[in-house]
Amino acid sequence: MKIHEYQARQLFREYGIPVPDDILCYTVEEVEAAAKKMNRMTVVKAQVLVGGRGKAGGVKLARTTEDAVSAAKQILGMDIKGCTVEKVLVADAVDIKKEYYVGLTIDRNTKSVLFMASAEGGVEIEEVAKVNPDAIHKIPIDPDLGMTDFMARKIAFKLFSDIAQVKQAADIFKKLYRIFMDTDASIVEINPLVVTNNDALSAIDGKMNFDDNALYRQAEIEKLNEPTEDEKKEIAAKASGLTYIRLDGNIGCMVNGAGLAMATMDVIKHFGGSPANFLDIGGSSNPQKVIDAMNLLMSDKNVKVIMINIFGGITRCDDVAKGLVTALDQLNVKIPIVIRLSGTNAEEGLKIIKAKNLPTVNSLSEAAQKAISLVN
Amino acid sequence: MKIHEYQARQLFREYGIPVPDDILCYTVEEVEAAAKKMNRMTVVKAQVLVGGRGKAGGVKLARTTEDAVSAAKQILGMDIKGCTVEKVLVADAVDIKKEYYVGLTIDRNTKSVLFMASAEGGVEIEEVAKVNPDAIHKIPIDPDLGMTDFMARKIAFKLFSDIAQVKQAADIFKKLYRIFMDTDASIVEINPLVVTNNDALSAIDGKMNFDDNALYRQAEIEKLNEPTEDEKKEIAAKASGLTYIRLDGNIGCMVNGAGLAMATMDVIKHFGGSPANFLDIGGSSNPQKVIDAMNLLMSDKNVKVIMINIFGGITRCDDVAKGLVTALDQLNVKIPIVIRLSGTNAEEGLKIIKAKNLPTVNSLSEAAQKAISLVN
Amino acid sequence: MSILINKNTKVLVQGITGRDGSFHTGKMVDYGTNIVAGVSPGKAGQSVHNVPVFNTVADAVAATGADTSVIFIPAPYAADAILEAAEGGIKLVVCISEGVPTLDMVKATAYLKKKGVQLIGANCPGLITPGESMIGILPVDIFKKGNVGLISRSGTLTYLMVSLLSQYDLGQSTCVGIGGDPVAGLYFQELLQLYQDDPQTEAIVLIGEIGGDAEERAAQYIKKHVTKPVVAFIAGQTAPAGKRMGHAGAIISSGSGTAAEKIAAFEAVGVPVARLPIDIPLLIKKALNK
Amino acid sequence: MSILINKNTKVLVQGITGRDGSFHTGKMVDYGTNIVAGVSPGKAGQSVHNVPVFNTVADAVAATGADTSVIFIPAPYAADAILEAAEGGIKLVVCISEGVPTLDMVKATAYLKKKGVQLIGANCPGLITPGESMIGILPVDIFKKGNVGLISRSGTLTYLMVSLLSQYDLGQSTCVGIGGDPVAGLYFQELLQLYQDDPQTEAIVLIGEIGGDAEERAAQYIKKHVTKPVVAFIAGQTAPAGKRMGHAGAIISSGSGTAAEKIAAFEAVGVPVARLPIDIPLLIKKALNK
Repeated sequence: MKIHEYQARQLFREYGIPVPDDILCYTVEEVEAAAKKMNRMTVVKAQVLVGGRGKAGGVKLARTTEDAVSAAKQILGMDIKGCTVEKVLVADAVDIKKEYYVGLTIDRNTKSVLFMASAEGGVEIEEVAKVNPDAIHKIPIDPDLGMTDFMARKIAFKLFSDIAQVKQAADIFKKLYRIFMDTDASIVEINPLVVTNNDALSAIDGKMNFDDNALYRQAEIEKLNEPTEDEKKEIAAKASGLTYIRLDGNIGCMVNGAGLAMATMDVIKHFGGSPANFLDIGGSSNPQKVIDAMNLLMSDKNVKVIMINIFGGITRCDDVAKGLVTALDQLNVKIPIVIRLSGTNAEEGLKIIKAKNLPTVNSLSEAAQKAISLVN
Repeated sequence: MKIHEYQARQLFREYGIPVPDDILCYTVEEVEAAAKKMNRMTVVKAQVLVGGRGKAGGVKLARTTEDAVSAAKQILGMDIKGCTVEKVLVADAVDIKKEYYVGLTIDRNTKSVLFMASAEGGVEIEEVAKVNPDAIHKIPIDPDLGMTDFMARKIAFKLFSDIAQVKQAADIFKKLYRIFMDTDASIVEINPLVVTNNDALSAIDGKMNFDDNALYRQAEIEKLNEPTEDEKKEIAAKASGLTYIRLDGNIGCMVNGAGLAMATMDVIKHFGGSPANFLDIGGSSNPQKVIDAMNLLMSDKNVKVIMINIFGGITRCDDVAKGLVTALDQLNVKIPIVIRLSGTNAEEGLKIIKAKNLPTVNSLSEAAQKAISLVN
Repeated sequence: MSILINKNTKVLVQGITGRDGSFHTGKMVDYGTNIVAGVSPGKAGQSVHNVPVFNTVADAVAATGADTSVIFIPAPYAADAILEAAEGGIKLVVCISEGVPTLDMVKATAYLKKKGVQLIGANCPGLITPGESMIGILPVDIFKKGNVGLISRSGTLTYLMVSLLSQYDLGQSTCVGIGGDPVAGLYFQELLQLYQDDPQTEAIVLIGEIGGDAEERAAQYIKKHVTKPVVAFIAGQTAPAGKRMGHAGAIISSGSGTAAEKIAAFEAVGVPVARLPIDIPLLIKKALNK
Repeated sequence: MSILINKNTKVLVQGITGRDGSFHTGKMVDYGTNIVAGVSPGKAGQSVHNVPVFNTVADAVAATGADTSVIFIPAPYAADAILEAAEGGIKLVVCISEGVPTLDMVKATAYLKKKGVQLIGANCPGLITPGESMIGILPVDIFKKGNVGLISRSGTLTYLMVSLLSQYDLGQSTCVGIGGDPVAGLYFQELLQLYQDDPQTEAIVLIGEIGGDAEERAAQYIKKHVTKPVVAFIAGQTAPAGKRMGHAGAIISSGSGTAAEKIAAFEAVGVPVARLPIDIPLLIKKALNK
C-alpha cells in the first residue's frame, strides 16, 4: 500500500521530523486561500501515487498568490502516468543550501532493514544507483539493536561534517527508523532532505509504502489508503481470495499460483500475444472463486479471449473443472475460452470440461497460441 | 527504589493485569468509608516497604465494615521491622481456589531478565527456593526476542493445564514483562497470582523494585518514591555524591570505594566493634564532599568515634588530607577520629594530617582496633 | 542421498489440529513421511492421523526427538511458531503459512541465525525427497526419484516443471520450494551448495522470478562454486514495474530485479535459461547428454 | 605472558575529550600503554595527549587498527558506546563508566556475545599487565610485575590488596577489576580460565563480595578446572540484607549471596579465604612455599 506525500509529511511531523508547513487543497480557490494564508514563497505539488510528477510538470514554484493560482490551474486535473491529479499540496518553499537522500527499505540479502543515505539528493535515487552506486551508503540495521544512537551518528557523519547537523540528522534517522518499524513500512524515503539557508535540516518530500501482509495490525495506516480505480478492483479481488493486477493486453488469464500466473503471461508474450491481467486464484477450487474471477475478467472491456491455466496440485483438477462448469452455467460468457488443465486428476477434469463442449488444450504453449489466434 | 503494594497494583492495572478493586486509606475513618463503599469481604493490608508484614499481623481479613475498622485500628500506626504503618489498603477479598507465584528479576549468570514461576504461591518464595527449589521454574528471557507469545504460553503450561487459564496467564506474563522493561524494574512479583472461584486469574499482591541507575529516564516511576526517614538521608547523601547506608553500630566510617567500605566494616566487626554506617565518598577529594560526609556521620547520635579509611589511587592522599583538614577546620567535631591513609602520596598526606595533630594509624587492622578502643 | 530431508527425518507439525494442518498431515503420513508429533496448545493427549499432539514444541521434541518442523499456522502467529520451533530444539523449520509480515520474518531469521537453525519459507510449498519424505503441501504424484535437484521461488510453476521433468524421465533427488517472500530462509546460494555437495544430484534446476537480486547472486555463486550443470527459468518476464505479482517479493523496484537482468546474469556465467517451461527438461537432457 | 592485554595491545579511548577521558588518557600514555586513537563525535582531527581523535569507532579502527577500547562516557550513553565499539571491530571493551542502567547492559552483553567481543565492566577500574599496559583508572604505582593473577569485583579494595601483595614482593601478571554491577562482562569463571592457561601466572587472588552467586560458581569451577593455587577474600561479611552497598550488584536477596555462603563455598573446595586483607599476601606466600 502506498500513501501520498502529504500523508507521509504528516506522519513525519507526528514523529518530530522537521517538515515545512503545508496545506492540502482540492480546488483552485483553496490554493488561493492557502497561498494567501502562508504569505511567502510556496511550492504547489500534485498529490499522486506515481513517481515522476516533477518531470510531468506536477510541481511548480510560486512566488506570489497569483503564481500559486496559476500553478494550481495547470496542475489540478492534469494526467500523470494515468492518474488524474485531484489534489495539490501548497507547501512552504524553504531556501535550500544542499539536498540529500535518505531511505529505508527491506534488504533481502541481509534479511534486515536497510538504511540508505546519499549526498546526491533531490534526483531520482534509481538514477544515482545506476550512474554512481558508490554515492549511496547502504547500512543494514541489526534487528536486535534497532537504530542505535551510534549508528545514526555514524550514518550522519557520512553525509555531514558539522556536528550540529550530524546531531540533527542522527535524530531524524532514528525517528525515521521508528516510523518504519512502527508502521510495518516497506519503503520510507525523504528525498530530498535539505539543509536550509539557516543550516537547519528539513524533509521537503516524503514517500512511504507499507507491507500489505501487516495491514491487519496497522489500522491507522490502512485508513490512509486512497486507492486508484484499478487498485480498488485489486482490493475487491483480494477480498474474494484473488490476486488481480490489470494490464494493457487483451487475453484474460486465470491461473492458480503466482509463479505459474507470471509464467503464463510470459508464454503468451513469447508467442506474440498480450495478457490483459495477472490473476492468481490461489489454491482453492471453490466455485464461487471461479465465478468471481470470471466476472473480474469480463469487467475488463479489453479482454477478447479468456485463457484458463490450472495445475492441479493439492487442488485436484476435477474439483476445479466442476467449479468452472458451475461458474460458466451461471454466467453469460460471450467471448471464447481456452482451458488447460494438468497435474493431479487432470484426466478426470478434462472429461468434465469436454462434456460441456468447452475447448481444452494439452500444453501451456498450445494454450497461448490458441488464445492468440482467437483474439484476431 | 521500592514502591508500595498499592502502587504496584495500580501499575498492573494500567497494563491490563487483573487486580481486585482497592481503596488506599490513611485513617480509620477512611477505612470505614472504604469498607462501606466496597460492601463485601475485604482485606486490610498495611502498606510498608518491608517484607513479612503478614507474619507481623499487618494483613487482616474483614467480613464486615466493623471488622475492617477494628483491623485498621490495629494496623495503622503499628511498627513493622522499624517502619510505622501510615496507610492501609482496603482490598476486595476474592475467593481463592489456588495460589501461584510469578516474578521477574535480573539473572547475573545468563545476563538476562529471568522469569520465575511456581505453583507454590502465597508463601515466601525464598522459603520455596530453599525447601523445594525444583518447584520454581526459572526461564531466562532472550533480550533480542522479549517475552514472545510462545514463551509466555510455555511458562503458563508449567502452572496450568486448562487452556483458558493458560491463555489468561500467558497474557499476564507478557504484560508483566512489558512492565519490567518499560519501567527499568529490577524485581517485579505477583505473589500470589490466584485462580478465583470462578476460574479467573487475579493478582492479589504485587511487589516492584527499580534500577536506581535508570531512574533518570523514569520520571513517572521516580514520582512514586516514598522514602523512609533513613532512605531520605541516603538520597540526600547520594545528591552530594556519597553512598550512605545507616546501620546499628557506633563507629562512623568514611571510606573511598564500595568494596573497601565493606571490607572496613568487616574488619571492625572482626575485632569486635560495630559499624554505624556504610559510607562511600567515591573518588573525589573535594573538601565539600568530606564536609558533607562528616556532617552525615555526626547527625547519627549513635556514632561515638569516626574512622576514616582512604586508599589513594588516582585520588592522591595529599589531596584527600587537605580536604579533610579544611573540613575539620569548618566543623566542630567533638568525638574522636581515627585516620588511615595509604596508597598514592600517603606519606605527604600523613604529614598534613599530623601537622594538625590528628591521630593516624598505619594499617586497617590497627585503625579498627583503635576505633573500638575509643568507643569504650 | 538427498539434501535436507530423508526417510529418517523426524517431523513435527505445528498447527496440526487446524484445517490445513490436519489435512496435509494426512497427505504427508500417506506419503510415508516420518511424522512423529504435532503441536496445538491445549490439545495435548489428542492425536491426528495417529500422530500424538503436544501443547508446546519443547514437549514434543522432548517426547519424540523431532528434528524438523512444518508450520501450518495463520500468518499473524507464524513467526512466533518459527521462534518456538527454534527455541524448542528443532533444526530445520519449514513454514508454509502465507502472508507473514516482513518485519516478523526479519526478527525470526535473525534469531534462527543465532541459534544455527535452518528455515525454508515462509509462503512456500515445502520440500520433498521423492520416495522418502515430503514436508509441506506438494502434490506427491508428480515427483519421481532421480538425480535432478530443483530450487524454486514458486509453487504451481514448480509443479509444472516437475511434471515436465518426470514426463521426460528425469527424476529428482530433492525439490525445494523456497517461497516468494522478500525475507525468507534458505535461498538459492545455500541450496546450490547443498546440491553441489550431494552425490545423488547430477544436475540442478533453478526457478527464479522477478524482484530482488537473488538470481544475480546465484549466478555469481554458480560461477565460483558449482561444477554441476544448472539450468534456469525466470518467471515474470512481462510483469510491469512496481506491481506486486502475488508474491510479496515479486515487485520490481529501483530499476533492478527484472527478468531480463536475471536472464542476462545467468547466461553470462553459462547457465542456459529456458524461455518456455517445456525447454527445461530438454536443457537438462542436453546437459546430462541423455 | 599475561592475560587479555600486553604491550602490543592497541587501545582506543571512547570519550577521550571529556574530563575523565582526557585525564586518564594522560595517565595511560604516561604508563606506556599503547594508546593509538580516541573517539569524540565532531572532534575528528583534534588530538589529546598526542593521540589522534576520530568521529566514530569505525573511523578510528580503520585508521589505527585499534583492537581494544576503554570507555569514559556518561552512564546514559555508555551502553551505546559499548555497542559502537563491538560493531566497529573492537575485540576487547573496557567500560569504566559507573551507573549504567542494567537493562542497557542486558542488551549490550547479548550483542557482544553474538559478535564474539569481550567486555570488562561496566563500573570497573580496568585492568593492568604491570610494566606493559594499563587500561582504565588504576593507580599504576602500586603494581609490580610478577606471577600473581588478580580478579576483583571492587576498586579501592583491590588497590589495598595489590599494595599489600607488592609490599610482600608478590608481583602481578595481570590484575583485572571486573566491576560491581549485576550484569557485567567477563567474570570470575572466564578469567580463572585465562589465568589457568597463562604460563606467567603461578597463583590467583580472587576478591569477591556479597550479592549473586558468582563466587559460588567460581568455587565450583576452581574445583573442576583450576590446578593453580587460588586464595580469596569476600567483602561485605557484615552487610545487612536487602541493602545496596554502593555496588548495584552487592545486594543480598532471596536468601543467597551472603558472605558466609561464599566463604563456605570456597573453603569447601580448598580455597583459603582471608578474614583480613593482610592475610592475602600471607596465604599466597604459603601457597607458593615462599
